[in-house]
Amino acid sequence: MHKLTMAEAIREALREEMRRDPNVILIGEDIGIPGGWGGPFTVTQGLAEEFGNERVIDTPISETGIVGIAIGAAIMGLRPVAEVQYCDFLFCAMDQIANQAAKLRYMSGGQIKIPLVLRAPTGATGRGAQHAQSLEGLFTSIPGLKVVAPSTPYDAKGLLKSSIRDDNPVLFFEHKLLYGSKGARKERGGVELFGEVPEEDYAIPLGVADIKKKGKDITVVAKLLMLHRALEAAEELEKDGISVEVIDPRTLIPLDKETIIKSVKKTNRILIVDECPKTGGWAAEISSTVVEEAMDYLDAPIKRLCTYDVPIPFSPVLENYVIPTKERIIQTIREMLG
Amino acid sequence: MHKLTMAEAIREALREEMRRDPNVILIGEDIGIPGGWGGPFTVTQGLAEEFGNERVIDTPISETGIVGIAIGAAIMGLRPVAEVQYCDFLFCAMDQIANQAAKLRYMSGGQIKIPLVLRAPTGATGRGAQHAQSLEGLFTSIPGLKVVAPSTPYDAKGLLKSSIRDDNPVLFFEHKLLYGSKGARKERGGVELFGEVPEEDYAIPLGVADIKKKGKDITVVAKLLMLHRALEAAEELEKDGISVEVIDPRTLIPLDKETIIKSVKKTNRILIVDECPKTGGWAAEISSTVVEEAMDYLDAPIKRLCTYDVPIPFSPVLENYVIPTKERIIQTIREMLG
Amino acid sequence: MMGLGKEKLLLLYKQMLSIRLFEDRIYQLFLQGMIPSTLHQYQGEEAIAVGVCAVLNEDDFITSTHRPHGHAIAKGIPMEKIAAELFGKVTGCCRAKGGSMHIGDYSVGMLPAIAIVGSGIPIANGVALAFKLRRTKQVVVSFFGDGATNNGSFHEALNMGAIYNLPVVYVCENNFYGASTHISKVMKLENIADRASAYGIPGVVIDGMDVLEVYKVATEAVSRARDGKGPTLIECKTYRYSGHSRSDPANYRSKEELEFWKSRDPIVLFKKRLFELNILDEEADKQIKSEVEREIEKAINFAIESPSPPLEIALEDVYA
Amino acid sequence: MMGLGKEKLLLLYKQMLSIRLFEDRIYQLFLQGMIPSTLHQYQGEEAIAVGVCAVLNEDDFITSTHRPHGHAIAKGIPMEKIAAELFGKVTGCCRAKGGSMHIGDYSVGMLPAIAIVGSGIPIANGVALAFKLRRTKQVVVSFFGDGATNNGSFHEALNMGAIYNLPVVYVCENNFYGASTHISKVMKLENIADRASAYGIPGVVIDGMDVLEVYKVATEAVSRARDGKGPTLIECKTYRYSGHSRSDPANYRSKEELEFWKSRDPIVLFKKRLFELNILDEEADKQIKSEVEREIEKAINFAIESPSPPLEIALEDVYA
Ligand SMILES: Cc1ncc(C[n+]2csc(CCOP(=O)(O)OP(=O)(O)O)c2C)c(N)n1
Ligand SMILES: Cc1ncc(C[n+]2csc(CCOP(=O)(O)OP(=O)(O)O)c2C)c(N)n1
Ligand SMILES: [Mg+2]
Ligand SMILES: [Mg+2]
Repeated sequence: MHKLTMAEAIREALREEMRRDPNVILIGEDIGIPGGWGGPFTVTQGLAEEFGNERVIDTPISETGIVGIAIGAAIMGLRPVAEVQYCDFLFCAMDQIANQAAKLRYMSGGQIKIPLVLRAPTGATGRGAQHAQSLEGLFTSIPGLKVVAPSTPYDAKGLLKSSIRDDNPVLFFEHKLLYGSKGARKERGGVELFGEVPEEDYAIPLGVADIKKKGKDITVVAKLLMLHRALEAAEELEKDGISVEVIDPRTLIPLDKETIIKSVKKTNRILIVDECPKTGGWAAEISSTVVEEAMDYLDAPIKRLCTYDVPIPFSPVLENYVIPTKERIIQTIREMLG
Repeated sequence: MHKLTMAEAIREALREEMRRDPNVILIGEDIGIPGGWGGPFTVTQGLAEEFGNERVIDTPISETGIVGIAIGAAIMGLRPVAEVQYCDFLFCAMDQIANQAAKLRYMSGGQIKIPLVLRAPTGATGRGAQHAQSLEGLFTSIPGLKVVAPSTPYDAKGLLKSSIRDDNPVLFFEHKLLYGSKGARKERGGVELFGEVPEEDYAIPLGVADIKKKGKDITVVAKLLMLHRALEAAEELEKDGISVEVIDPRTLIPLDKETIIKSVKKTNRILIVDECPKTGGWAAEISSTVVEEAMDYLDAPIKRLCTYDVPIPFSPVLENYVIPTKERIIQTIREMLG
Repeated sequence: MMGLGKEKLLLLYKQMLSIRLFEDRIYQLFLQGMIPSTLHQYQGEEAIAVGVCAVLNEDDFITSTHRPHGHAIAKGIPMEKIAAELFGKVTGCCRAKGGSMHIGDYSVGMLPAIAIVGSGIPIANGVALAFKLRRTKQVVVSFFGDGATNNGSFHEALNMGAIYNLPVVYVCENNFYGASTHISKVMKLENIADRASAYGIPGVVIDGMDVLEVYKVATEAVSRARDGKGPTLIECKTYRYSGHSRSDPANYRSKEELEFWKSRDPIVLFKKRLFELNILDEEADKQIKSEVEREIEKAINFAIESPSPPLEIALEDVYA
Repeated sequence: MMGLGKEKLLLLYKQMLSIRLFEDRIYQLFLQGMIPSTLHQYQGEEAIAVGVCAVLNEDDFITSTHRPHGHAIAKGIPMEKIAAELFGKVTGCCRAKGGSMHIGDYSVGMLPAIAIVGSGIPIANGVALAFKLRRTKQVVVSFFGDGATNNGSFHEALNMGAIYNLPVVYVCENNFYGASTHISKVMKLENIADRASAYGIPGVVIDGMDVLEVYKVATEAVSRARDGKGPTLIECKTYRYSGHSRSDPANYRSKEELEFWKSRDPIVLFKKRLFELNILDEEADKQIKSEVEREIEKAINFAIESPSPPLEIALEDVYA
């Protein structure tokens, strides 16, 4: 065990998988430049030095070209880990992601596989509307993609390993405020997150949620940054004798419905906290699933506490206002129990 | 009043708006070519002849360029109606749609407006996975866009007029099997849909649902092709004394929640039928909204009857299998009632 | 002939004829309502697919477009599997889940064809990247139309192919139309090959109706790629005889234009050449033709007699 | 000087100085933690924004990028409104909802800057299309970096600008780097302007450190556009002195390279020229400088003293 930040844990997963399997390569902008940053959040630092620029491939600002080349390489049996600098730029490659990566295997009648990971920093961090979206929810609506969203260094490393070993296109979302990037690339407002991470090889299977805190009065489902806010809220409520169960789905596709349903059957209440916008967002899927499978267990309407339906504003006070805060989580839980 | 197909009704709306307002222009592939088709489904036939190629602008196969030029023109006060040939190609312009059109006004602090309509044929029609998606649901999750999905010629004309007159980016989804295109461009398996359409000017406000059939035992919410299947199912169930209320939301953003909630409070049951895939799809938003606002009125869990979570297969029998049919609607309603 | 023996020359001829007659027959069946969906046909462009694929090894790859039947036959997908796919039968090369626009067969080096214009080109780069990193000396050819070259995918892909020096050949089938739109409306250049200079790679314009010219230039480009010298853009001037898709009457172009190109028909021209070289005569030609026809009928019968897919396979192959 | 009177020359000088000193000052404040978010600064590239915008009328438009402060000052957004936006204050040009990367002010002809690399170029076409259809004789200039020219948006937009003959000028600020990546890694060309030939429009390479050369070439291109003769691609060779963004130490480039470019500093060079022409002397220079500094301090004080936005405006302006 050692203590790592999220960025370090992800880097360690990449390094170990690249050592283990020569088919693993990295593709992206500014990831392997000598004297550069190792991608916008330092994740790939040092990897070009170890593996060379044949396996750590710097690209032009060509997201369509990046995802396309990764798809082709994956079809031929490489295991590319491609990246965009901000998940907002996934939209620049949307055709390749949604029309190609997600569908080619199916269209081929199962002839080909696309073992591709696409890493994408998500979440709002004071940069304004075009570098701030939480898009992991949106991609769950495209059959053929897997979607992963880890909230701790331990989960990130274990899930990234599984994603790389998976034979399907996996979108791997990393929250910018959870990286713990250091030095010049440190994020203002970032969560100080050091986590125990095993040094021996381990992998966390996709599709298994983690109950980050046990509780009995209400179930809260949250991911990424919101998970941490939910945990803080839970801690505070504990003092008032309110016992909150906090579930981290960790992978959105496939989704571990059972763990959520089971929890709801126990607590009879569920709140979904999410940084994706509310309308048409990820919380709606969780809510509908619970209604379909456990409506009779509910003692209160399911609530979704999500980012307001607006582009993310620039000003820190406004940004802070539109995204769920610990305070709003506490307040909502109190209302639901009240 | 005269009887029009959907394609004709849309064309009539375009023609009348272009006559009324010189700022309205059309931009798209193959829309104004002499001897051509008037777009893939004949909608723009004859408009280049009347308005000239300054206002009916044929483009290269450059979806990003198309949406981009439309955005710029809209900011300067034109009212472009841009189009893609199949809604799947919206993904080729996703950055322009989701990162630019949806956000520029907000980012500008309200300085600019983007009165842009983007027409997009949706739905599966036997062409295989890349010409078959139902994407109207996905776009509801991007704040800043309006999303319209008409199911009848009357609604299409009235809603397109409102969309053109609206000062925001509107995605206007038209179902290929509802066009009633004729001659060489006729769609196999299309619904024969002639509807009464007023010749005098009228507009249907965005955000007002239409109860297409009154009923009391269960509420069914459906749009586009699924609306017609739901109506057929309702008719058949009527014979067995089951009274189904069928609601056509017509616009997805803004959504007329009140009409849906009111209906659920009356029928105490709701089924959402949708051609979008189930997971993360549009039905989830309707379901969650109903739970939030009317859970106590529900006598049965809300059900979502949607396309299976797969890319659309080519073979007609497979395609037919993955999309909700009249029979499956009937069966689901029976299950829910009994 | 460029080191091509008699047998190879006759093979080129037979392949072109196979494509032509297959497409003609499929169209008949389509009009009779026996084939679902839509069709984008390749008549008139046969020399390109055949001339290029003749240069490739079986383990070389191609990517294709919404108009893939010709590429598929030339790369060696059995006609049975193509026909069955068009008919939506489970014996099709993609188990009836791809369809006309997504024909492909990994085992002979053809990825499922990609029907989003331009989107196959970046993917071809990836195939080439795998070859390059593994030093396998394989190459990939990416086919696309004139229309695709106005798309951002083309630009990003050619630039990346150039900077990584990938073993890929970009083959543009310039048939002067993207759907109903003439190239002169959407591009100010006369030669698409000139765009190669924007990426620092060679660009060549050739007569796409002359299979031997295609073969010759493809040979050079494929050798360059195989030798690690990077990509080439080949522009083949050609023409599609059919409408763009299904029953498109193609009223946006003139009879004269069509007739002009038909007067340069790649199969007729090559046949004449083979006659002049005494490689082919009327007798042998008839024989080839009837052999091709037999093969086509066999393929179509196979397709017709094949079963429809069982419904449950619709839910398979989403994930590996 | 190219028909430029003394006053205009001094204005160019003052604008360049304003950008330089504004950027320097903002950076100080940023390091002090007084400015949120990130910054992409324009020091070294001033001659481009100033030389180009000097040719434009107030009702001409520009589109900009993640690096917009220079363009904003040159196009005439009051420094108060820029500074307040950077500080996240409600008095900012975008009511604190845009931020550093989205500076814009419709009233002086600058659209909100677009921070997705390349994405502003197609939008500039649309502005130009509106001008063209309305026959207003306005023009639009689209600024973008070298990195943007490898993006599909650039390709689609330049082609469309060319075929529609739009009143637009494409100005590429080639500072040799996209973020940390040197242009030679991502493009095989020496001159980006050569890409113009792929669209059939003129392309020109110029010294982006020479404001008069920029002014001259921009004048020609803007006139062409205004006269309905279509777009031009202007490539300005330049250099950014700062790191790519916020506290990037720019270790991916050499001191020598930076020093070389600083030895060609656009402001120093132009000042020398003005001295030679007897348009400026030390005295006048000092005066201009202190005037600029006063304006900057005023702007910054305005920003600091302005109120934070009321929370409820976060929910406004999503829809019109
Ligand atoms: C991105 C995209 N836009 C539009 C279409 C619709 N479409 C299909 S084929 C075609 C024309 C393609 O022209 P070209 O690339 O020249 O190929 P050709 O059909 O001539 O072989 C169009 C517009 C598409 N499939 N993909
Ligand atoms: C589509 C997209 N990809 C990546 C980025 C991240 N990014 C921001 S600026 C930049 C470099 C841009 O280089 P260039 O166009 O040369 O402009 P410069 O910064 O040199 O002025 C990158 C990669 C982005 N904003 N948009
Ligand atoms: Mg063509
Ligand atoms: Mg640059």
